Amino acid sequence: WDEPTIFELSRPGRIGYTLPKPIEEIDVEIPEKLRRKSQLNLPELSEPEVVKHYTRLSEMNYGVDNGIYPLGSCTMKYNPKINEEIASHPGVAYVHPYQDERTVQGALRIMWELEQWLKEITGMDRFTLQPAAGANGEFTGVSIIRAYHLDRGDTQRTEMLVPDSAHGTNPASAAMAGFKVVEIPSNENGTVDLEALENAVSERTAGLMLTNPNTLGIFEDEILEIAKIVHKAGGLLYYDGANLNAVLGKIRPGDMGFDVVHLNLHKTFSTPHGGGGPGSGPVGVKDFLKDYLPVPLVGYDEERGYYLDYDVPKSIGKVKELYGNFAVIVRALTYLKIMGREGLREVSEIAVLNANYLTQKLKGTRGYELPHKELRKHEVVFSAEPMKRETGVKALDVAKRLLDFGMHAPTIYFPLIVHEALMIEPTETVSREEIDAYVEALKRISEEAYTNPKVVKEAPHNAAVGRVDDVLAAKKPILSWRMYLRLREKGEIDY
Amino acid sequence: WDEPTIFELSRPGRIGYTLPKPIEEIDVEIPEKLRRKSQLNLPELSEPEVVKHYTRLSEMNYGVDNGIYPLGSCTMKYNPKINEEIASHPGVAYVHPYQDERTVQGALRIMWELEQWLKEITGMDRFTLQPAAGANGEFTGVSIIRAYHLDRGDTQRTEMLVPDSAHGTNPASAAMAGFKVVEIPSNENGTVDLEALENAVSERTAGLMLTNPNTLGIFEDEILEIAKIVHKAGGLLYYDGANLNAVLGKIRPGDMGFDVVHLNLHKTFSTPHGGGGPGSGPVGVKDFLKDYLPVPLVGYDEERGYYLDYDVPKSIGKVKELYGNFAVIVRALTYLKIMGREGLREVSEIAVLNANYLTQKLKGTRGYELPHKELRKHEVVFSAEPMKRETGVKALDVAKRLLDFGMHAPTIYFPLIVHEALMIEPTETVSREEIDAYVEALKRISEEAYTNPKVVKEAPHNAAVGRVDDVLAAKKPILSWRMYLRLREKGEIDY
Amino acid sequence: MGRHYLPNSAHKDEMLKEIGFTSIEDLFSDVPKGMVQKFNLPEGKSEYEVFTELSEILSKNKTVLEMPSFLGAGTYFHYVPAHVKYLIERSEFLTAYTPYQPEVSQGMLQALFEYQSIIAELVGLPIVNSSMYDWGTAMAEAALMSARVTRRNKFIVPKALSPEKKRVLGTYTGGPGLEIVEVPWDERGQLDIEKLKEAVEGAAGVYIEMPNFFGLLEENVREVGEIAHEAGALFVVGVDPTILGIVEAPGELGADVVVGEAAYFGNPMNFGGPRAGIFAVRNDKKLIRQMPGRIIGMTKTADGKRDFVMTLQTREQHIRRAKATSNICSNEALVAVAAAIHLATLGPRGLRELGEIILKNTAYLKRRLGEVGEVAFDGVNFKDVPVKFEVPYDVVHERLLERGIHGGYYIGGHFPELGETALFAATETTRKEWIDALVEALREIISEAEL
Amino acid sequence: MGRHYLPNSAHKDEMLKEIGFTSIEDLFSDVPKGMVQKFNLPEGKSEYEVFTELSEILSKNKTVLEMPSFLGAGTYFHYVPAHVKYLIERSEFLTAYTPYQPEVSQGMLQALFEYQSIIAELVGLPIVNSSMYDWGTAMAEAALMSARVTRRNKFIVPKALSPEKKRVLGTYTGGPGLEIVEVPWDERGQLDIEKLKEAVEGAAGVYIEMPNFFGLLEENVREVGEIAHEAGALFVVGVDPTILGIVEAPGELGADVVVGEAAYFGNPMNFGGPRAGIFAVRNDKKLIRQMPGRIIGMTKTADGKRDFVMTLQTREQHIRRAKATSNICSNEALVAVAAAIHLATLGPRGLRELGEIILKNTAYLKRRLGEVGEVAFDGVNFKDVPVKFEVPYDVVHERLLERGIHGGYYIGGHFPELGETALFAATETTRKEWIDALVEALREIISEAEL
Repeated sequence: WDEPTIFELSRPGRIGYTLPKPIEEIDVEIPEKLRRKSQLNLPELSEPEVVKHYTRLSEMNYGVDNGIYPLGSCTMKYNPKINEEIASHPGVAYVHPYQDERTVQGALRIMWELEQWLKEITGMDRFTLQPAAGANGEFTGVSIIRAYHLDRGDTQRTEMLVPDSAHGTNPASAAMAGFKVVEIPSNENGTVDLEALENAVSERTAGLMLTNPNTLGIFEDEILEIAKIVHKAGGLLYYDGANLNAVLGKIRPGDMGFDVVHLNLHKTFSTPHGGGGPGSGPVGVKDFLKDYLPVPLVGYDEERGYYLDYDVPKSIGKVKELYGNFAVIVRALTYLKIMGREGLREVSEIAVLNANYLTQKLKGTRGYELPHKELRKHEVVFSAEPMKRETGVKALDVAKRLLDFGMHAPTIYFPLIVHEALMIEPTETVSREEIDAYVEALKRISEEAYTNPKVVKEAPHNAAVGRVDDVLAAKKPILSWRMYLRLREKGEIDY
Repeated sequence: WDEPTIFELSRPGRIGYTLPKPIEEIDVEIPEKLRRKSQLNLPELSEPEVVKHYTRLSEMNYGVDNGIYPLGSCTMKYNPKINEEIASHPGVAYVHPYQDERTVQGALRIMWELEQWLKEITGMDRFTLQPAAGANGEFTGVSIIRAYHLDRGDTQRTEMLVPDSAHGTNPASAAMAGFKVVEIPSNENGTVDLEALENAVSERTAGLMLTNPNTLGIFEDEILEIAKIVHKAGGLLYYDGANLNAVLGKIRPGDMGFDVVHLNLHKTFSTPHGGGGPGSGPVGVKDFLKDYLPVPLVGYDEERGYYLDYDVPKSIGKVKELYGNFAVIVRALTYLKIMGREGLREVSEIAVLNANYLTQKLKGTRGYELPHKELRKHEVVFSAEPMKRETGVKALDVAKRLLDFGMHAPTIYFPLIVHEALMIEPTETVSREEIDAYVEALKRISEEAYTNPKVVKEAPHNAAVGRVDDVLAAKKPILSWRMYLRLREKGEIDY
Repeated sequence: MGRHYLPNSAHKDEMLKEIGFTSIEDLFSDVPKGMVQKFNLPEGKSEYEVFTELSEILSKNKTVLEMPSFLGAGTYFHYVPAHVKYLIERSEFLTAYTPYQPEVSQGMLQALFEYQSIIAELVGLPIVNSSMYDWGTAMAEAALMSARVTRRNKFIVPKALSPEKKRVLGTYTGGPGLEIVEVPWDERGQLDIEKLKEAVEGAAGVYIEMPNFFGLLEENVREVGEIAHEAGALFVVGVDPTILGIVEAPGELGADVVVGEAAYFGNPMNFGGPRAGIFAVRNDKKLIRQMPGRIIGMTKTADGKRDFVMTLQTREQHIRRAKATSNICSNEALVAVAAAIHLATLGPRGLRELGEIILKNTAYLKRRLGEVGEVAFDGVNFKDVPVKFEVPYDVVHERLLERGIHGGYYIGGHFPELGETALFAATETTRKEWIDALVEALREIISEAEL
Repeated sequence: MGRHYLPNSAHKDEMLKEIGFTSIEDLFSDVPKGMVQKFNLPEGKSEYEVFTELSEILSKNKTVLEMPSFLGAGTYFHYVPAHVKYLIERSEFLTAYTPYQPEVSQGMLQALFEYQSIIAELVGLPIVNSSMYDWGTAMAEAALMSARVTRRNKFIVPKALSPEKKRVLGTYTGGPGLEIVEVPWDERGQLDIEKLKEAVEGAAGVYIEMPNFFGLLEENVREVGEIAHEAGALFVVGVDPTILGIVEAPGELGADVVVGEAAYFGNPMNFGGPRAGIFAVRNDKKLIRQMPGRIIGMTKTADGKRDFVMTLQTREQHIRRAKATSNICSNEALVAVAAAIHLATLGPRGLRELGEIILKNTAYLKRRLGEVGEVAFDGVNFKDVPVKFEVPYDVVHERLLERGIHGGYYIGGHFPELGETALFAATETTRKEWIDALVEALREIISEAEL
């Protein structure tokens, strides 16, 4: 349905707030030239109206609790409610980050404990919890690699190697840290082409950023060779933890040869994605890199208890203010304590089982092609290229049509090396029936594509709104209500 | 949409729970004849499935946060979220009712404070917070009246007077307390017929149960005469607080002559209705009745602090276990403290303004008749009798058609003295635009009734389901999944 | 204050004008002169101030998270999984009312139907209403219903019954004038069968609990039912449903009516309320017609789709008024839904496991308490264990509290024949270290007292 | 443990069989031998155990509800209305991801568009992205963007800048090799205009804050902007948005880019995170093209209905990869929505009132602290007040803590020229009795120290 914007719901004079009185009615003069004179066009609503508005908006949004959400690469697993309950403890919300460490022993202990779990899970020796998200973690990691080389006087290492199947954040983060990005092609198996890698490494190589399993959901089975090649050239190996859910509790990036790892607490560790954030992207390093981590680290000694350790001599500095997304960290630790050793292992096993179950069930359906190997880890990438060729129905259309079945679409058009990619990651928290229904829907769409392609191309038909015109959005940007009003006034838009 | 029952979602072997281990693996033998042998056919689901199921069910339900909910007599006002936040304090949830009073001073103080507010609001001298709901409060109140007469040796007072416009709970509660119910007719103004009342009172009169304003939303303007007549006959005056929202903070039942009052915290005092409960129905009495109140009361003295007072010599006993719906009580006190004196008065003023605004805007619309007086308090009852007569469209059809506009229906077919009643109570927390839209919808339905009655009679068309067959439900009762399976097996049903 | 909840507060004058009034007082012109009052109440405060004020007041409560507690006697500290709390706080459930309009209330209707269905499986009777206020009022209504069904007016209960429930029963049955007869316990704490036989004649109903007030499993439930039935009385069983994974469903043991407390699932203690009373009956038209409370039924829409609706409303007060089977209107729907969600989460295995854990924890508590006091009866205990001390219990209680432990519920006042006895309770939340600390403390207290 | 989150845990064998595998290990046959490990981690626990364990750990934090605290310096105790918290916890918002499929994500898209729109009104610039990680990273990205836009590599900041932000800026600008130049404050704690003029040549951007790190309103914002513009630099203003009801929008004062902290609205302190960085620019194609972060735009559907979608994605990493305007992917959407809901609740009057209350409470704090210490600068303070003591601040801090009061944030370490100075902060949540107790305690502490 339609919900007006909050500006349209506004009526002059309504109030939705209460505020305590000031301590004393002291007159404070704001310098004339600073005093606000421009209009403050904020909406005016009562609390019941605010609540109804956002309740209705929420009902126009699809989340993990609404059904299957197999958005590849995003690990949209169930977010346990106990995480939320713990995160709403007053000891989380009402604590100031600059409090004397004796008054925040609980918070520091939680950070310290999480670090211990993550170390064992990744095979790394030290962690920072500061990064706010995966990409922030990547930036942290590559900055550490940069600092390491520079610290050793190795100033020529300006190139970061990135496979062509990598997440876009990898090259972007490397570039942000000042590296030149060198792309490594994949081989016919969908994994890193060793020969190309051999040719690419040199004394300019700072490192290689790798996801394993990679974004095709395929395990880089030559990982030990890859590590050898990069290390031998003097580079370091960076692990993009976006796909850790495939090997959680079974295989450690540290054992694969990685020197730096970032994790996504909002993917692997069940913290909610919040419609785009907050996430949390801890970064772990092998011992020889720990002096480069951001400050502060969390330390513990018996006398002092838990403390913030700013004594990191070669630290890269800070990658965000303060200590990280603490409210997310608390949720992840809650999850870990509930799952435990065996639970974590079962997570990856079932995530992988579910993905392969889906792969095998869907495989052979007309119009969808399964490129590269059959054996996948936690996700699989099909190509709708044959369907597009034969019927004109694109991956985008398939995605939109899935919405009509009350299901969320897969990630589409990524990784770039697969044409018309449909990247499906069911995760371990969906049931077999949900996977079966998803496969059924994809099969039905295939049938429709070959018999009645219009119905697919014009999808969605049952979603909150019809297909959204994103080309228009970019051509005629309307990025705030203020812009909208101006454009309407000028008669430039009719919506 | 369709959501299967939780039994249908069940799959053998799934688990959704975690439990701590027992302290020790002690073998305890349950006597053979008590051991469970019958099948325990509970659903088996994982937590994510449980969460999805109930999330989807919730989205198939209409609450106050979804839009206007002008269910007459129910005061479906906005339920402030701060009430919920306070009620979720560990000091509410994790407290045992038998704890030593020194360890529950907070809880007792909250009950004590609420009593002080309610006393001033009603003009009563003492309150019990024990009743779980309005009807439980009515039963408490009439039981007190009964105890009072008996205590005075006045054993002949077996009749309880109840106006014909009263809530059904009034006669039911009186009957439950052992009274014979005598119905008092209304006059042409919709108020108590004084002559009929004079004729009805006698030495058998235990009391009169009255709502003021009454269920038509009309203020009983002869209330002082009514009180005089009843009191003169030796009866007591009982105030049904269902409609207190009309006079909150402006007029006290005590000042109208009432001796006993029950309130509905879930109506007037903004606590949520929970899909039918929990409510809370405190009962207040004038001083001369306080010795009959249920035990325990909450007392305070400086030395002891707050305490539970079981020393109520003539107490009627208990009307429910323990002390009342404490988690509801906390919410009501939160509301009162935020509103304060002026806020409460504005509540009733705007509730009354909204109802009269709606009345005047709707008045004169073809098919709807406004019986009795025009001036209403917090609610108004229209009659769809002309519409039914002229088009065949009934109040029920109007109600169902409103659902199509995304609005909740009024209370219908109540009070019984108005034919085809539409009992509309907007409450003070809806906006003018919501009332305008409601009136518009009712007007449009009137138009439809006179031009295209079918669309109204077959409504709803846009609700989660089409019109529900409640006659079939009563004719072929299916009251549990177990019954359903049995009937299906026998081939007695096809749904 | 409070204007933030009142959208039209800013528009009063315009609205009045639009409908031909000039002031708010015009709307109250029918109120007798002088009746409108200025109230002596505090001024409103900001949400922040009320939040801090009430948080501070509530922090004065010592919770069972901060202090080991062994209180039970009808209220137990069970853990409520977080998702249960989250789900019932969704405003579509929380802020709705009784589902009078089924087409926009299918969510609550189905959830309540599922509650009824789950309880039906637990108790072994197919007809369950969608909740009473609590176990006590459910039992009292069962007594009234027994009288209506049998047209008799005697109701038999165990003497070993919670004082709460006795007083509720007394109040409810006072008006109609039912006679309540108490049957004592035997030397093993079980309902005295011989005494029951003496009392049963002319009874409308016989009530028994599992476990009983002393936490003991009543071993002769089936026999009690047979005695009741032979005398033409209804057999009413009150049950703590957390036991029903391991103990036979009362319906299978002959119960005509089962009552109990649903809030032991899915709901915290909340200082005693809200709760939700279970009320279930046999599939017998006579019983169904006399049953109190709301009932949700399955039916179908005009186009044949299965759905849910309130049904059998002709028993209820809003239709039948003075002749209704009960006055109940608002019930405890949300509490019941919370219980159902918790039970759906437990499933058959979880419920069985829960029962076993409680049984074992109770056994551990009992064994350890036996070291320092006298366990009053022989038998199998579930949650509650009555323990008698040589030292006056108020002294024991006081000394325990000083040590930061909350002891049991003293029952010597209600049952003087038991002397200095208190009920100590365990559940799945009870920790070993709490019990060990309790026993240690009791040992000290007793030896101090002996000095 | 954890199987309650894993519906297929019970079906592994059947599923494997159905797809032609015999064991889970088959699915990992591509993993090099020996790489699969047994981990040295604790066993899983029940939800109840984890709940109590973590609750106990968190209770070891002393919250600002239990202890008057005067900490500010970039993190402030503002009250979050309960409905804001409730709304963002609705799982449709909470558990969704970036709205890649707009047709089923209109709720989050519209909420974020509204956030952008509300911030646009506050800061006086029409283009706002849908959040950065926090103020610090937003500022750092503004520095990088300034460099891209101007093709220069010097960025000018006040010396009086939070050490947090300085370090973030240093890390972000290290790779691209930006030069960061600090301009000192003058004797009134204001940015030294003369020094700025000396430094500005060749600058990519000039950054200033309102209020500045000392809590002072920078009086010459407009002039600073003019100086920047004259030198061909972008003018970047960092703002605490809670001041924008009473202080002019930076966009109106000449800012090209505005950054700030959105989490001051609608979000608790959370020990420092999550936050949400404001990032806004002028309606200038060159700036928009170089802007980091997600942006939501309004568009229409095929049938002409207005709706919302992520737009201008060609700036972003998933399209442009190494040439993206930033690497940001996950942002702080929910934090931003919470801020928007809070701001929609406040409205223009509430925001103005909030600003005035903070201004007055700060003035009270400042006046009272002036009685016991030396307020470092003349001027108008908002929230933070720097106060210098005769007694070493660590002693003051220790003695305050002993009295259950948490003092201010010591800045003498970062700015040795200020000596024993700490920032004390007030907001609308600060209570008179806290300040009075603080001043009383300080008086005692100082006189003790003088003995």
